Amino acid sequence: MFPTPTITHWLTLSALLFSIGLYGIFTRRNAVGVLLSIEMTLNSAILNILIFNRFVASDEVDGQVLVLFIIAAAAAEAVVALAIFVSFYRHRHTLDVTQANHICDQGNSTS
Amino acid sequence: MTGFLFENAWMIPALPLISILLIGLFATGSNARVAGIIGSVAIGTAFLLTCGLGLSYLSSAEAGASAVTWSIEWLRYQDHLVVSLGTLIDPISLLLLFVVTSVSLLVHVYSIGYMAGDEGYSRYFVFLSLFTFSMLGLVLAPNLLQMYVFWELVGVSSFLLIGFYYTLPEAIAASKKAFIVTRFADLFFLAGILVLGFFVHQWIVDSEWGGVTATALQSATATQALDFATINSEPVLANLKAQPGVFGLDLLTVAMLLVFIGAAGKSAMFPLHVWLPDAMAGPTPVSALIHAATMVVAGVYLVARLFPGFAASGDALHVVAAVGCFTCLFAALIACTQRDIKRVLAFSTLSQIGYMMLALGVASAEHPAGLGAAMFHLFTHAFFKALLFLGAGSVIHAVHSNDVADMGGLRKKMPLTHATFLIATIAIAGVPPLAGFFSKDEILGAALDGEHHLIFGVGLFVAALTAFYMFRVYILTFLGAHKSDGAAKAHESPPIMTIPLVVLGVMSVCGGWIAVSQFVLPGVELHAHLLVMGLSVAAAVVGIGAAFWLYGGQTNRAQSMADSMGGIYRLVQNKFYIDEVYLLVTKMIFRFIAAPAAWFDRHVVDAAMNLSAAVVRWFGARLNVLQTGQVQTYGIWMINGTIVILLFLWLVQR
Amino acid sequence: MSWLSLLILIPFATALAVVATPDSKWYLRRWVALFGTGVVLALSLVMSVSYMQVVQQRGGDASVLTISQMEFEQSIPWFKSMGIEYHVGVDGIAMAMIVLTAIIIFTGVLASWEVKERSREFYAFLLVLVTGVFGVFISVDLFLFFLFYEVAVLPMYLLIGVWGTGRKEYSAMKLTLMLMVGSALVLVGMLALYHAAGSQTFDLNKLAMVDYSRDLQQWVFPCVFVGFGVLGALFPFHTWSPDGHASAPTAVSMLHAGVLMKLGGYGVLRVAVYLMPEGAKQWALFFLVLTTINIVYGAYAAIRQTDLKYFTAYSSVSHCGFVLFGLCSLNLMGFKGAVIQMFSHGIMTGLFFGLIGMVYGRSKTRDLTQMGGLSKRIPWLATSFYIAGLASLGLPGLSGFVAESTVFLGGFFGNRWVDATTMRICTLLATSSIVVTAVYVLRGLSRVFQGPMTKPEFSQMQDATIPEKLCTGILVATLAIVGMYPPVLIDLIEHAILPIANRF
Amino acid sequence: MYIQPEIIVVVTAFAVLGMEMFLPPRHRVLETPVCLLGLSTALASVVYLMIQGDGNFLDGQFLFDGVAGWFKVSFLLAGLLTVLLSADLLNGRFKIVAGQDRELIHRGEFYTVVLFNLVGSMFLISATNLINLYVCLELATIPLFALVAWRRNDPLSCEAGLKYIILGATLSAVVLFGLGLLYGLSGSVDLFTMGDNLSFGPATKLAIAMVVVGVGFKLTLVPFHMWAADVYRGAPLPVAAYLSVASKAAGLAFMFQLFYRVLGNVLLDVSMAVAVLAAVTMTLGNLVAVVQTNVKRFMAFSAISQAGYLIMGFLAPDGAPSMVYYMLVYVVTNMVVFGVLVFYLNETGREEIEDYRGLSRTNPWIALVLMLGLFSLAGIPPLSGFVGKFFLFSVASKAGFHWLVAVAAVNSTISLYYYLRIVRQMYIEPGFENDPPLRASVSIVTALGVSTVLMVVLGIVPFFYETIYEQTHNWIASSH
Repeated sequence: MFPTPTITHWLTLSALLFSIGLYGIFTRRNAVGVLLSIEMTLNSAILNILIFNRFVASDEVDGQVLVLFIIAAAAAEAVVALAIFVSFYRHRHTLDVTQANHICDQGNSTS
Repeated sequence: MTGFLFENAWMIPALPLISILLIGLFATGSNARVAGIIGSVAIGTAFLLTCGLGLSYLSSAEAGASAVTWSIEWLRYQDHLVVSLGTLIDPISLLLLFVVTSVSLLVHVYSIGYMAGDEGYSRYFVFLSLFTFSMLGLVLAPNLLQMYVFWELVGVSSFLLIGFYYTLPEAIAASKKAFIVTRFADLFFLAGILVLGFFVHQWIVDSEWGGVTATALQSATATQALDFATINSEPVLANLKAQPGVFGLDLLTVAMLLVFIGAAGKSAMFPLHVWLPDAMAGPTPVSALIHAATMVVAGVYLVARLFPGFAASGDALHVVAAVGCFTCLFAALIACTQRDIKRVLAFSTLSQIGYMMLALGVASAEHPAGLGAAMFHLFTHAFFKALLFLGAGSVIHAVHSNDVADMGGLRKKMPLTHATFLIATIAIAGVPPLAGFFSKDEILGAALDGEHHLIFGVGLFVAALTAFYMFRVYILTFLGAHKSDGAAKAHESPPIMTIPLVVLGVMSVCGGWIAVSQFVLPGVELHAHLLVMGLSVAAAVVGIGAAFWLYGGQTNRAQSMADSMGGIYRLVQNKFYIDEVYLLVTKMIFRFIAAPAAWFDRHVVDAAMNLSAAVVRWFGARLNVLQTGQVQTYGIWMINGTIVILLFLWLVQR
Repeated sequence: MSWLSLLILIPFATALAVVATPDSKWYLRRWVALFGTGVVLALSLVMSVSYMQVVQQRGGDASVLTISQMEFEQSIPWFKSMGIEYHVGVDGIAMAMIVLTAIIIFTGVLASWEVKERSREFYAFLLVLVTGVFGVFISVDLFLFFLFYEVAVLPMYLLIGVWGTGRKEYSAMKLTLMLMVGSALVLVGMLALYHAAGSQTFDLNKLAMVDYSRDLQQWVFPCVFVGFGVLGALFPFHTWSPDGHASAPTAVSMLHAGVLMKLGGYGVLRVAVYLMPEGAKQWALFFLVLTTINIVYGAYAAIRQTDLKYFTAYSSVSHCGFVLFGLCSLNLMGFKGAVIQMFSHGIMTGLFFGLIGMVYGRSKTRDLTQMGGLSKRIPWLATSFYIAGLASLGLPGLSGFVAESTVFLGGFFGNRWVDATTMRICTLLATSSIVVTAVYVLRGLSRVFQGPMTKPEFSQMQDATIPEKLCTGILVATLAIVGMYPPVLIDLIEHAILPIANRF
Repeated sequence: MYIQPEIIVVVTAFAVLGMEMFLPPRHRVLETPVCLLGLSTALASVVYLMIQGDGNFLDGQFLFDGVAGWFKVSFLLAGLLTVLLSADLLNGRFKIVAGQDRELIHRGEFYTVVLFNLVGSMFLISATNLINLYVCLELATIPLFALVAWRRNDPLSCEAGLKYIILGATLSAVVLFGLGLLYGLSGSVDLFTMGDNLSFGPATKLAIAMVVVGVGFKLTLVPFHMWAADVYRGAPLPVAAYLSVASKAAGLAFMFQLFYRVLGNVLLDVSMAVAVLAAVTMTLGNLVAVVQTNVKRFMAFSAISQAGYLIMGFLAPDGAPSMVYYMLVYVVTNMVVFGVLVFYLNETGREEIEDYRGLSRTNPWIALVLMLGLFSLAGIPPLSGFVGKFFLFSVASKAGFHWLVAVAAVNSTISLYYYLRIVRQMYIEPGFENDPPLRASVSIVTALGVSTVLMVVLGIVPFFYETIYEQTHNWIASSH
């Protein structure tokens, strides 16, 4: 029924995913939402690499290995992020990233 | 021209220089009295040396010979432009040497008495020695730049001496005025030096003269552009004459006119004369030495030095004649109306220097008689004018006032002063056989010979005026009744002051009998003009008569005559308001150039610098606002940055 | 080791010695500083004499050289890959400047004899500054030159900022920043030259052997000229000078106006004019006009000043204009005049600022309108002041005349690349400043020293102390010696100027 | 074994962690010397390896060469100095200063995280394939998030951590996307092979743009710099110090890998973009720094402008030695300045610029050191900052970017303006009344002493630059 997806289709998908992720990062006010969007962009990148592994360098598994590492790193990143979110929440009782502007209130003067 | 004295002529100016050091070292504090003695001895020695030099010149050298007897390299600009300090010995420098050393000696001696007890006693003698040194250096200069160097130095010593009484505002103002006005003139002198330096140098390099001398730096003895010998040489003058200058004048004329403006400044020719009357604020002996006998005639000397140049130019000489003629008339008119005895003498000086300039102006390469006449008048004038000033100083010393209205009847109180003053007055009035008669007569003769009838007429008229105003002063000062307490209590000055008067009196009588013109211009024959003699004696008599008629008796003829002249009298009395014009110009310069410049600097240039700092801060503050603290905004900036970089990479090729 | 290195080592070691003095003995520091600078002064004089001998022994005809001949050279590779060397050497110009610096710092220490407040830092910074100045003058390597140049500029900030008066922070900052912008321009130019010459060497004389393309010189020359010109008070970049001088303490003003401003002229001569004759030819007219403005405008602006230091600062602007003017003449006399003027102005303005400091210390005011009749109480200072003033208005017999007349002749003689008429008009305009100078100098001096005494407390003044007499005496004597017998200086510098002049 | 410095650091990290776990609290103070010892040993072994010469490990997966060595020296120096600077805070000596809780907690863990981060950076420059490179980049980044938010009782610290991690993670995704593209375009993960296969096509440009974001983030290039001010302001000061040097050095290491190995062929094609980026970065950093009042923010912008100077080295092929050298210089110089800031904040709790008034009286030596540090940052001779900048400018000039040299030099002047503001406070302004003389602790004195001496020596002794020059040239020759 469907034509076999070519590299272009896959890349388009990945680009869409990336854009959606970025959009989410810049519009979500909740930090966790932002984190989710970041994961989405990461996933688009992962997808990208897999696509290239499949279509460009299919005789090697380098891309897949790289992806595994990325997943691990992303997990670590998420852990640290969540920890920071928790401690941020303890101070502010909110996870609204737009509220994270106290530093500038204090230090941003134009003498 | 060899001999110990010639080769060591530098000692003459060096002596006063040594005296400065000695006074500075020894005449301090309570020893100040020594200063006068040191100064007098030094200048006395210099006078003796000068006499010796003159005698050996007369005996050994050919008449009219000229040579640089000693020189050292002083300022090396470049090849053919190496300035030496040296001593140029020729008739006119010897003449001036004699005048300067003799008058200076007498003034030194006179000053010992005149300045006694003044708190600046040793300072005075330092300045006086400085002046003498500078003047002697000027006289001996073998090149234009040395002339300029000492020219400036006499200017500054004049400045120092005019402002000697430094707590008096008018003395300060006068000293500044003198310096600045002469400096303004010197600017043109300097410009003239630049012009001559460049074009003469050019000529030397282009001509075969350049090839003869060494190319390297050791060319002090080679042909130098600023030497009088070079400038006055015929090929150089012809070359300069052939080149175009500015305003349609040839280069030679331009250069000579520039130099003449310098000369006019120092000699206080119209319209640069304004400083001289005010300069009388200095001590009177200073006026006698600097502002009557020596420094003010430096201009005449300079023109005489460059006479071949002026003569070759022609036009420049006409300007000299015109300026001299006008000044001599103009100053004589003003002199008739002044009440300050020193000012009358000052204007008289102006007038007499005008006479000398006039004499130079009427001379020419073919008929140089005027040159001799000018030098002759310079010579005689130095003595009788110095005498007049010293006499006036003696009077002022006694009366403690400068105003002739405060004097009168001093003939009895101060017999010696009176006698010498009278001699000088007669001499300047041109009554034979005193000095002034001969020199003035020669000038008038030269004017007539040169077919300058208008100048001759003016000269004659001024001769009459001179006799008139001098006798006016004489009468008001010495004859009649005492007009003030000061005059009543006056008494004769001490011998230390009167002896110089007597010496000068002798010179004023006998000076005219010396054939100065023949000495200066050997070989130029002079014929006596009986007509001129007669006319000039007549003019003197008319002048003297008028003076006695107006001021002799107890009449108010003078007053009524002045009243009848009305505005013209006031115009003349106020010196034609030239000073006010100068004041206006000065104020304009202050207000419309200096003040705007200072304002511009602070409020435009500096403000521009401050503005650049402000712009930096402004941008910093604006950009700082971008730091909103919104993490998502930061992210958007970053993504936009990525896109910009991408576009940049796509669109901009290196 | 070359003797020259001592010129930077001794001041630096003295600075360290000053730092090491115990807290309680502040008076020790001035003796240490005086000793150190005295040694430097003696050394510089000895070296200039031996320089003359070396040059004479070497002989040869300097009139055919186009590359400067350095003496007392020493060269140690430094950053080899860049071709940077510790390369020192002097020619006559540098030697003259070294003597100038040594005289000024020695008298500067004498003039700051009474500095008690934080004297350790004061003398240390002063000596570091001088280290930099000496460094510039002995550098043959352009990198080294630039390095010392900046070392010389920066301590000024603190010296003015801490020990200054008035709006000192503002002045110090303005001064530092403007000079640094200047050095930024120099940096751009010097790197461009370095790479154009093949990125092999910073040796000035090797760089001078390269023919740079016309296009390169066309833009590098103005960069370097303006860059150094800022320090040489080139209009319109001179405005740091009045404020800076007005705020600086005495010794710093002396050093700054006396020596540091000379670095500007020296840099223009050594780097811009020497390395880029083509650029100089193209830009001579432009800068000639600018420097003429400098001279005339500075003089007129000085007339209106009422603060003695502003007055002298504007006069410095005018006089430093002569230096740059001479350099723009592009002929032997112009260069010679510029160098003489550097020396002469250095001594003269050092004397001026030293005296202003001394008078200010007594009168507690620098306002001309407040002062009057001081010469009665302080004849020594008054006399020295008058001599400085007369030197400044170019009186023959003092060094100013030697310099100015040479510059004027240089300007009037002109060169082949600038229209002669323009050149001469500029020269005459510049010459006219001697009258204006006379006006403001006499006006200022008579205000301060003549006339009736304006304040009763002035009658309590004491005349110069012995250090002050020594300080002014040395400076006055230098002015007079050079003025009365110019060959002293001219013989020293002439051989060094010929190679530069021969490039044109 | 060429991996031995990294092994030493890792072992030290675990040792410290173990001590934290098993030692009683009063003995945990020993962690600091252990940590210092480990880092010093690692440094020594790097130096030893550098003397030994180049080599590789794991079949060329790990390369040790001159450039890598110098980078590792920079990282380890930064780590050492950070450990020294944070010692006082970790000791609890300044628990409460000026009413604020200043203490850093969990000494062992703090060290461990720092050390892991260091290891990441050290591997980064030795990596030869994309997988290694990416993992090391993450390792050189993620611990920093934790460090910034370390002072969990401090709301600002947490906020800074939040911002840092959101932006950092986003950017790492973007970089990854770009790296993926490069992988796809070249079909290899080996950096050298990638470099050989790449051409300067449109997709490559997109990839470069995306990768540059990552570099820009770490190096704080404009416009990827915006986190810096807030994060520096919120983070504990020793961490900010570490961030300003180690993170930047890691960014540079990444950029070296990328630009010289992967993009070596197209380096000249992007030079205009680099020049503009450099110009914008230094100008903006300086302009904004001018108006700052808080020293931390001030140093953030100062660091931004320094990054602008730094990347000028990419303009010409032989600019690498200048950059490596400047990196080293920058590490020690910035540590000098941060060292004094840490000291002053610890002692007085003051962190506004105008609070520095009178420092020259309360502690003249510290004031002198800070002044020298600031002058070195401003590029005033004869300090190493001047020499370093000079070499960078020379690179730009050689590449023909004279306008950039002018911009950079003028920027140096502007930077001098704001550095002098601090000097002015220290030396010119009257101090606080009754401020007692301040005494510095041994660790601070050691840190300042070492870094100051290095700061001076690096500029005067030509050995360092000459060695870097030689080794970097070999490296560039081998990386193509």
